[in-house]
Amino acid sequence: MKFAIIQFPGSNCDQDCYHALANVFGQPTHYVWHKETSLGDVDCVVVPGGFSYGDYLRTGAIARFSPAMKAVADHAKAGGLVIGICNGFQILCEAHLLPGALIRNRSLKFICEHVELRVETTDSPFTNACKKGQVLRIPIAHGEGCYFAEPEVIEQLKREDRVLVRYVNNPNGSVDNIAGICNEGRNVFGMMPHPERASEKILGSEDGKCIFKSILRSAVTV
Amino acid sequence: MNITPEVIAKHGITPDEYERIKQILGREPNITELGIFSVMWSEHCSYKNSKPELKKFPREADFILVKAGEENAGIVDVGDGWAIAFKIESHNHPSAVEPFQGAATGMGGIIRDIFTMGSRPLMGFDSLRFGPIEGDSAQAATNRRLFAGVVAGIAHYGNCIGIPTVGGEVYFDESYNGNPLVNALCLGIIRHDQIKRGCAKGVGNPVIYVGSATGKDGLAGAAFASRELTEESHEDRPAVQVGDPFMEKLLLEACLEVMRKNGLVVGIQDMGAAGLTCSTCETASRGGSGNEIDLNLVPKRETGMTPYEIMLSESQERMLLIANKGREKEVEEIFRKWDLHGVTIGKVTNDGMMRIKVGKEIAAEIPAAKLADDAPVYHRSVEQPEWEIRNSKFETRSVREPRNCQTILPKLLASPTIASKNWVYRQYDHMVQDGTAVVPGSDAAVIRINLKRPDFGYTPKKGEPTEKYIAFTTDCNGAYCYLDPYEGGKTAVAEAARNLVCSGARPLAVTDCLNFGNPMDPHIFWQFRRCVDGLSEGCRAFGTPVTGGNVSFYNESPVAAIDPTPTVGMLGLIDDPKHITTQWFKESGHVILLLGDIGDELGGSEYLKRIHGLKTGKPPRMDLAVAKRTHDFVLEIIKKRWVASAHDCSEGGLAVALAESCVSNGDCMVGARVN
Amino acid sequence: MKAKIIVMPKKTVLDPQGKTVKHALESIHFKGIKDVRIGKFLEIELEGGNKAALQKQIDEACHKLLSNPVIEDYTFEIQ
Amino acid sequence: MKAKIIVMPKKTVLDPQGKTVKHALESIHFKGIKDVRIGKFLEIELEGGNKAALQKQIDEACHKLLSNPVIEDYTFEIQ
Repeated sequence: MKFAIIQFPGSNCDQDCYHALANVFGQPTHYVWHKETSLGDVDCVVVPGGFSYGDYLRTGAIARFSPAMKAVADHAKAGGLVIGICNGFQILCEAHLLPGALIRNRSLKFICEHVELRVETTDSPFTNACKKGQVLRIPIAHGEGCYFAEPEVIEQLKREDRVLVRYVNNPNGSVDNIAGICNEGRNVFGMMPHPERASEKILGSEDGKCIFKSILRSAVTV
Repeated sequence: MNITPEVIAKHGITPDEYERIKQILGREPNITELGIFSVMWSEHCSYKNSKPELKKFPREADFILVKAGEENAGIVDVGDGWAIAFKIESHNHPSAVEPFQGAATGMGGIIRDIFTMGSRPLMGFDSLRFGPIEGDSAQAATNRRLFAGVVAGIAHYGNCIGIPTVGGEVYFDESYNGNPLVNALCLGIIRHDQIKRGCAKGVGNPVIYVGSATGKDGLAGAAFASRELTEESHEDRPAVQVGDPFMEKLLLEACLEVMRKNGLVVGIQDMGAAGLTCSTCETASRGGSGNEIDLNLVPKRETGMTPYEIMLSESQERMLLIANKGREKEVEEIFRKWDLHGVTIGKVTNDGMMRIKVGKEIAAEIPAAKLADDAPVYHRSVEQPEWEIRNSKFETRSVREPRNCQTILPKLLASPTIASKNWVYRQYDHMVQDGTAVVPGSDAAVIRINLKRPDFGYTPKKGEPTEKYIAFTTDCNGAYCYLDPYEGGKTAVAEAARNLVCSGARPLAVTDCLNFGNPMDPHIFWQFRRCVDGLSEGCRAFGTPVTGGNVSFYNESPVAAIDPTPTVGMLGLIDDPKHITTQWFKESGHVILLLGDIGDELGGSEYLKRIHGLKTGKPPRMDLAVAKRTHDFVLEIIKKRWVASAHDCSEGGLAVALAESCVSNGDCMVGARVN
Repeated sequence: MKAKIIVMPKKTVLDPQGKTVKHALESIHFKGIKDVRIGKFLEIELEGGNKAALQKQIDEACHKLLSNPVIEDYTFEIQ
Repeated sequence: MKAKIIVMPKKTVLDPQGKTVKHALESIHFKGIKDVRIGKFLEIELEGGNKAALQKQIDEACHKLLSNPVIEDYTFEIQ
């Protein structure tokens, strides 16, 4: 399965995603510089974590205007897989590929620690290798990770089973403990926690692997 | 502006130093030249008061590739063609004035010192000291504001640029009221053949200015750092620099990309304290050549800046790069990709002069070597302070032993110096770059370096290792150094070595940040000399040479000097990931061993201070030979896989060490029964 | 010509920063505070040109980039 | 009564956020921008009382808490 990782000025988890995909999972992976207009031959696009444009104005506010993001939107519209991690999730929301927004943590402080997530549904290309209700120990590292959306949007997400993962203990004030959601087409997924930081025993947890395994498994069925 | 004795004094230049300047120039200096001499000959840049003492440090070893004092950071070989660059530096005075930006720019400056050598930064560390933060006095409230601001500043800079801050230490003591210590460290990896030096060579080669435009930030920040922080220093406030970690991330990536293309870059130096002055002069003196730059070509953020202001500005995120003639276009192309502009502002000459022009007119012309290397050197007088003699006579046995120890341990564990620092490192992204094998909270941080990373600019060949493991720690007990600088110096090195060994690493090399009061005071210089003696002996005993670091004098609050605080940062190597050991007990039923005996050594202890309000007595004697044997023994039994956890006794002694071993990992809390 | 833009969080969106500042003000003996809300203030210096065109341009900038309609409202004036 | 407070970075202090947003506006085809500066806008709802007393109180709050005099300037009005 071919992966493309978008690089914005200020992204810093692009290397980690490359390591997880290329070294740990041995998948063909290439970078796409934010100024490029084509993603090349790709099945799944990764919009990585980091501080695109230094998080100035709003996290992800400026990155969404990069030429590469236009190509990501087209890829998504054509049914291709897109996963946004942390800053990537914020960029997908700013680009309206996902509903809602990520605002400042309730504690007003940056939080970096392992947290427990519960898989709410396995009906998605990003969680089909997990078990429903399975608890994953995956690290978060963000200052603006509190998910917000208007009540009717939250209802819609629940009704359409589009909340893929929730926090067991809410670290940042996210509405309805939401940690990750997908779009209507279920091919675009955004999550605040970092699965690429939990794909090797040496880093303290391997639970992040089941997200990547799900993506690989979805390639077989699609 | 004519140069009057008051103007000279205000620049911190003594009358005989002024005579020396006139001798070097063969004439009176103009105001720009005086400003240049004042920053280059400040303690911060020239080490004029500390140089004679620093010579005592062991600095030689076959695995040292770049020695202390040669370049921006020291570099040590770690095998298979790989090397580690690391250094610690202080940003104390700017942090006292504006904690957030002071700490943030401290982080930014030390990161530049690493990637200017061509090294890819892997991790950061912070060693902090504040006044007490408990209670509702005005001073406690100020200390809390400084503490919160400094931590937030380090988090902001490190998190944004994507360099994990994986460890450090925080102490609280009255002596740091009004003068917090912010020592920031950065460590990076590099191939032997990627090492770049800050030198200007090749007549006619273009001198290129890269990064942020120049503004009036931190004017004469360097000289400012060498003057005591007294009441009237508040009107220096506009001297604070503001950092832009996003710009530095672009600068980091662009500079590494330019340096990795062979034939493009001859030399490169970051613009740290004294900005354009230091970089222009030091690259010329190291290259045995001259530099000529035109200030009209320097990108400026404000109009109407005088040559004096441009040469002394401390605007952040700027580099000076010397490229090969004819290759400027390629250099500028790479910088444009990263939305930066590389502007040629001058060229290398062979007349040994640092010539600063404004269009046709010469604003300053100084022999570079003399400016960089011939700063005056002073041999300050020393006198043992009476408080050391008085305190050493104190009999700790005279202190009434508490009837019920049950209440003592919780009080010690609640002391901010001992208590968990989770509140601090939780704000740092300490996991980015997928390398943190042991997260903050144990004796030392352990980093797994994945050598296959494309951004290292080298692909390991068949049979070459694809991973390396390093450990790092920073340590210093200021109270010990206050009571007995010599023992305190030895202990700082021993404790760092101990922390590494407890993590399964063999100590390799040291960088140090020497925070002291006013060197003109013989009591303070006695403390400095004795601490350096102790540090040198410790480094010799553990075979860990000093590869570089920083001296910060004039750390004094309006009341008194700070406790002498020679912070030691020590690098260790772990030969096999199976040797990685953490400090918390793993399972019930394990046997607890205590290595080393317990002497009557309550002097300077956290117990005496916290429970009895006494900072006195003789601190523990450090027998370096016994310590070395103990460390070797611990490493050996770790290698035999007999050890489940290892922890050192430091502040709070055995009781606190046992408690920490039981509870410092939230996921595996156990108890312990000790006879 | 100068555009002054105010971007505030929507009423429905939680403003932890505003709440924290309210408590901080009360802790320094500042009485009679009913509510505190914190947003962004942007000042854009423009080359000049006819006001109506600038009005439209700034409005589009606010909508597209300077504010996030999901969580923020904006107002601006051009002098 | 409502206090409207504007806290801006000092002219001489680098405003990295303003610089980046200016660059972003230009990249989405906004012409004629000479400078962008970004600061905080605070709205404090007050119980009321005589304006002069409130004026003094708000000024003190701005100096002590709401702005960092080292790198920021503030202006306010009470309506």
